[in-house]
Amino acid sequence: MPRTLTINGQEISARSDQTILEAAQDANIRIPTLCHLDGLTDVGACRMCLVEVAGASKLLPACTTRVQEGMQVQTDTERLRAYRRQIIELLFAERNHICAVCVANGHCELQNAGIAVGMDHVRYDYLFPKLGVDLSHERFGMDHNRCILCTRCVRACDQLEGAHTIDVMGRGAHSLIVHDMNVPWGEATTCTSCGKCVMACPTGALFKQGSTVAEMVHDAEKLAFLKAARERKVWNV
Amino acid sequence: MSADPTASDKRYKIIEATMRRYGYQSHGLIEALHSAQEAFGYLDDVTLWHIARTLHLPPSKVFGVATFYNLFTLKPQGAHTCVVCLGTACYIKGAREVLAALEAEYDVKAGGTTRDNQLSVLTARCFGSCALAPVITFDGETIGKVAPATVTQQIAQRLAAVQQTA
Amino acid sequence: MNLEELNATAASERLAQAKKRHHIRVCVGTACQALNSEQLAKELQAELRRRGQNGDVEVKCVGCPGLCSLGPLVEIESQVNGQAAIAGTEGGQRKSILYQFVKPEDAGEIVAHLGGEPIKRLETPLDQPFFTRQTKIVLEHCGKIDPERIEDYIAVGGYQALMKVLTEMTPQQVIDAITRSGLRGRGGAGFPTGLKWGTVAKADPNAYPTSVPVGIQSRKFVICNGDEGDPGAFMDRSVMEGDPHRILEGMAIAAYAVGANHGFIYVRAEYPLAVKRLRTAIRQAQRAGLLGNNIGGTAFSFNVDIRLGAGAFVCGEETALMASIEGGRGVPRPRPPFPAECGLWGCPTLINNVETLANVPPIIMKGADWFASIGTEKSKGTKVFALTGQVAHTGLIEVPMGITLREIVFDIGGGIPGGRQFKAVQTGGPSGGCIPAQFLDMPVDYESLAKVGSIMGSGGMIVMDDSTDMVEVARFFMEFCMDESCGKCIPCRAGTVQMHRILTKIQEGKATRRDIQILEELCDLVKHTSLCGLGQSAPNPVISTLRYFRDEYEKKLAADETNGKTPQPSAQVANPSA
Amino acid sequence: MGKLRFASVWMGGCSGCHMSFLDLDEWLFDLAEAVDVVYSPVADVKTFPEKVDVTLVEGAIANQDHLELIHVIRKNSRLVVSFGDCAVTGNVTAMRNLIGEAEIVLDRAYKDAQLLRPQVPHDDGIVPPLIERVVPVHAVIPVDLYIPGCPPPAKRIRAVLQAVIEGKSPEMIGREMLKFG
Repeated sequence: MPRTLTINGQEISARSDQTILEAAQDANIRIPTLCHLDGLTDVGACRMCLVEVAGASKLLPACTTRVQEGMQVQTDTERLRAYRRQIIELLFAERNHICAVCVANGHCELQNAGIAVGMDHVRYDYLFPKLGVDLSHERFGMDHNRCILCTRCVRACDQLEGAHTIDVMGRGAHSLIVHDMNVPWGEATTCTSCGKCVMACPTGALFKQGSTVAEMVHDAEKLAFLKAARERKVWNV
Repeated sequence: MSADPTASDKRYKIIEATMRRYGYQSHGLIEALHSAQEAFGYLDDVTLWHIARTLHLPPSKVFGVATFYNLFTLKPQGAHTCVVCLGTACYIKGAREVLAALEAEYDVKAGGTTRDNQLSVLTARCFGSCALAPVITFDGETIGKVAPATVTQQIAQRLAAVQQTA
Repeated sequence: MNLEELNATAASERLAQAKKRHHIRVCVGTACQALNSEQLAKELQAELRRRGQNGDVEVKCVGCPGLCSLGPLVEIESQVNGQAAIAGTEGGQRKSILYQFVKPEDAGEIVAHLGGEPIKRLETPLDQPFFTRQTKIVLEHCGKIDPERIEDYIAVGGYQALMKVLTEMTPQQVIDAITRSGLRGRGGAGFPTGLKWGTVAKADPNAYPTSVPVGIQSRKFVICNGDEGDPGAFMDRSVMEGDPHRILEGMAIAAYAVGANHGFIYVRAEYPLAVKRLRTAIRQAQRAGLLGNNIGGTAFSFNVDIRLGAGAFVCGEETALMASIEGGRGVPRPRPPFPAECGLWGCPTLINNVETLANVPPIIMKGADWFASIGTEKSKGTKVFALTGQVAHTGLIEVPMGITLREIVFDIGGGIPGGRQFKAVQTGGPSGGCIPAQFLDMPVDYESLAKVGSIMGSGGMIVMDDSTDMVEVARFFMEFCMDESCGKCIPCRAGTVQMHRILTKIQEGKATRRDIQILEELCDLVKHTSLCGLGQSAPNPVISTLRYFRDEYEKKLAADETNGKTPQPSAQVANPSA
Repeated sequence: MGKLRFASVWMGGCSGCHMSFLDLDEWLFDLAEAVDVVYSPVADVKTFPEKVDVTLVEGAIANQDHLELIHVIRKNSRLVVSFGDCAVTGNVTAMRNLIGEAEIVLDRAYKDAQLLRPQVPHDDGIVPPLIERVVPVHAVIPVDLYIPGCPPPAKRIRAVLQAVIEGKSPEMIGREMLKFG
């Protein structure tokens, strides 16, 4: 059953099993995201895709909220823009995101999000946590300074590769991406070295060994391609 | 394989029994961790790997769960533990000063263990014994209405008593 | 056990109790137990044996009678004029006395005075406002019955409501009764309980993909949320410790109403006594055929498991709690879909708080209209509060909705000790707010509390006197939320850290007006964009203290404000190296 | 209308932002028509003057000298512009914060990393005392405009200065104006 709804006043139709985000994408309406990645399940964690829905008392994440008949959605109000900028600023202050010396400079979703929300500076105190860089894997590296804990790597490893080498340890501000039982990545026995986590990473946190500043280009679209190929035998080349 | 401690150490049988009760399914993970912590006092790599293997779970998931919850600890604790409640009622009745007194007396930070491994000083969110605020526990025994000036003496007495019987 | 057997058990238990001339009830709740009350009970029993009075007198270990600050408490109920005294039931004339601060060495004196004049040194009046101003529904048996004996519960009418429901009512009639009673969730948000039950009852168990573990025969679930994490709250603990069968009965009725055959009680591991008593209660109920297959000889089956928390406040949130029961990290997920449609293992799931479920049996027995006659128009029944802080009588109280804060603090609580002045009362724990003196005459109900910027919450009520630093209170709760944030969503994970940082700066005298502005913006962000209730309510203590005690914040700001904006070096640069 | 009094300062940074400024090439002639350069690393002026209209601050606040100067700058300038990533975020200059506080950083630089005669130069007038943590300019004083970039491209600098000269607010939107790094 198709559903009719409006996004930013524009009338669109969508399938009943689609999320607001999917419906918007089909209608070429851009809603900002960070933890969403085509091909992975959604977790609604980054809150960048929050939208206003008429009649709803709370803001709703577009990535996990299904469309409904007659829904009136606003994706780009002044209030939402202000919240999105605050969220991006919080991320930049939380860990050590130093674009100038980052492997992903110029190819980074966080950096792009900063531009999109109009961030010219960060109002919050930089926290400068002491975090490590794991270069023990022969092909890949992990720099926790650049990690935004979006868990795209966790989901790619679990849902597409099936190894579940990666998970999150601790909680709150002390959360950290770990391999197996927090061993150096090169010693993680469950890792197949497939590199899907690196493809999934939105920032410079996961990279190919040997990449230097601005050289790391992620290949996030590959994951949606793989999912379609594996699950539906459809090769979207 | 003879060096595998999980084969020889009887305490693994307790964890095994818990896992069996849940049909070795993943929803028994937290209960298994509780059993393991009770049996060993903390969760080490060998135990966590053993649980992961037995429940057929990814090691990273087991580790993620074990580090999410405050009650699980990956470090061995001291022979005795003193837990200071930092719940609201205790807090506004001076729990922070009580903690500071203990930290100073035993030269540890909250969450740490004395150098002789005799005493761990920990904090908790609320024992629900707010009427006795401020409250601490020593090896599970609740001690209510403590004061910074006298708390160290109360702990010292109990430490001496348990060490004597040991 | 069917209805007849249940009645027979109740009758014989009552008869046995009626034969006793005196009932001595010793509180063995967590607080009194910490003060050696179990030893006291043993001494009393020994003393009675020594005197050969043990056939005549019953010593009962009971749950919390409420007045924890005077504990250990001992209540003695005696026959008058030879008439039968039956614990907790009507009929028979009896006289009660209450002893406070009782020590094990007082046992001999207490036994010697049985039937005679009370011991003046220990006696505390039972007609003091602390007791007379309360209305006990949830706590009616707490402090009266032995929580470790199912017969005691049955003797006071226990499991009658379950039998009534199973034999006389359809599930829809049960839901209608709960709806008509006006009962609302006691865990904090106050969602109408009947509506929740109705949604789960109607939900299709096949609407979402499910993954129920092998060995669990149910496609809908009932969860009792006993993860009472608010610091300063111990209502649920007292009910679980003092009247565990009441919770099981409430769960079974809920399960019958929504069509569930399996339930879980999620209890904090910090409550070992509650866990022990619930385990005992489940075992007893199973043995009595009041849990398990074909309950009371009907077609209804219902099993209950206990799951222990492991120290994570966020697990009080429904979806995080379910993730924890499933064996995972206690991380919440976005709603919708709501647990009522897609909950535990993808199945429709009813989650109610301990106190909510404990209200169910009396509503069934005494009727929805009776319950709806108590309280205010929109908040029905009673509420249990843990009254703590700078107040003379601390402990557990149950009051009708609509009572004023003044009555709670000054009549029941006995006012502020030490000649100090009342400043504020904090309700709702880390999710709530501080209510200043100007609202002392406001009725306590869901809407009124929300209107002044706090919430009912689970029932923690912390009284603060004029020595309390309100910025420190806000900082304390923010530190709590920061430490307890699961870390999944950015506003809560990173926002609470920044808010805590600013509050700390204010306390250190290093903050400026600009910092307060940023703090207020963060409050707005975290409140409206966080994924779950923990984050959404984390700013409340800051917002409410800024609203009512803003002067305390401003007094602490750094004095020098050149350029009218933000001239002060931040905390980071305030300490140049030599 | 008189010329704007223009200043630029070099704090905890690599001078790359000033290099990029020099990349304005011929437009510098246009700039010279519109402003008087009253203080700059490329001009020999000893003390920061009064009544400055616009000051570009390159670099983060890293030592006692910066800390003292930045307050003078604020007091004497109508517009203070954080010029480049170090001024705006702390950037590479602030990476020393990851090692620890001032003394630990000095030990790392002057002792651990030295083979010959390792010693920390604490004598007066040799090295300005470091402050414990490097911070962006706006952590110390209010800042009016931010020009991100490491270094900010010349076009971006020009767009901002052009607007300032014309008495307008520069439009800080889009990749051309806002990309860090």
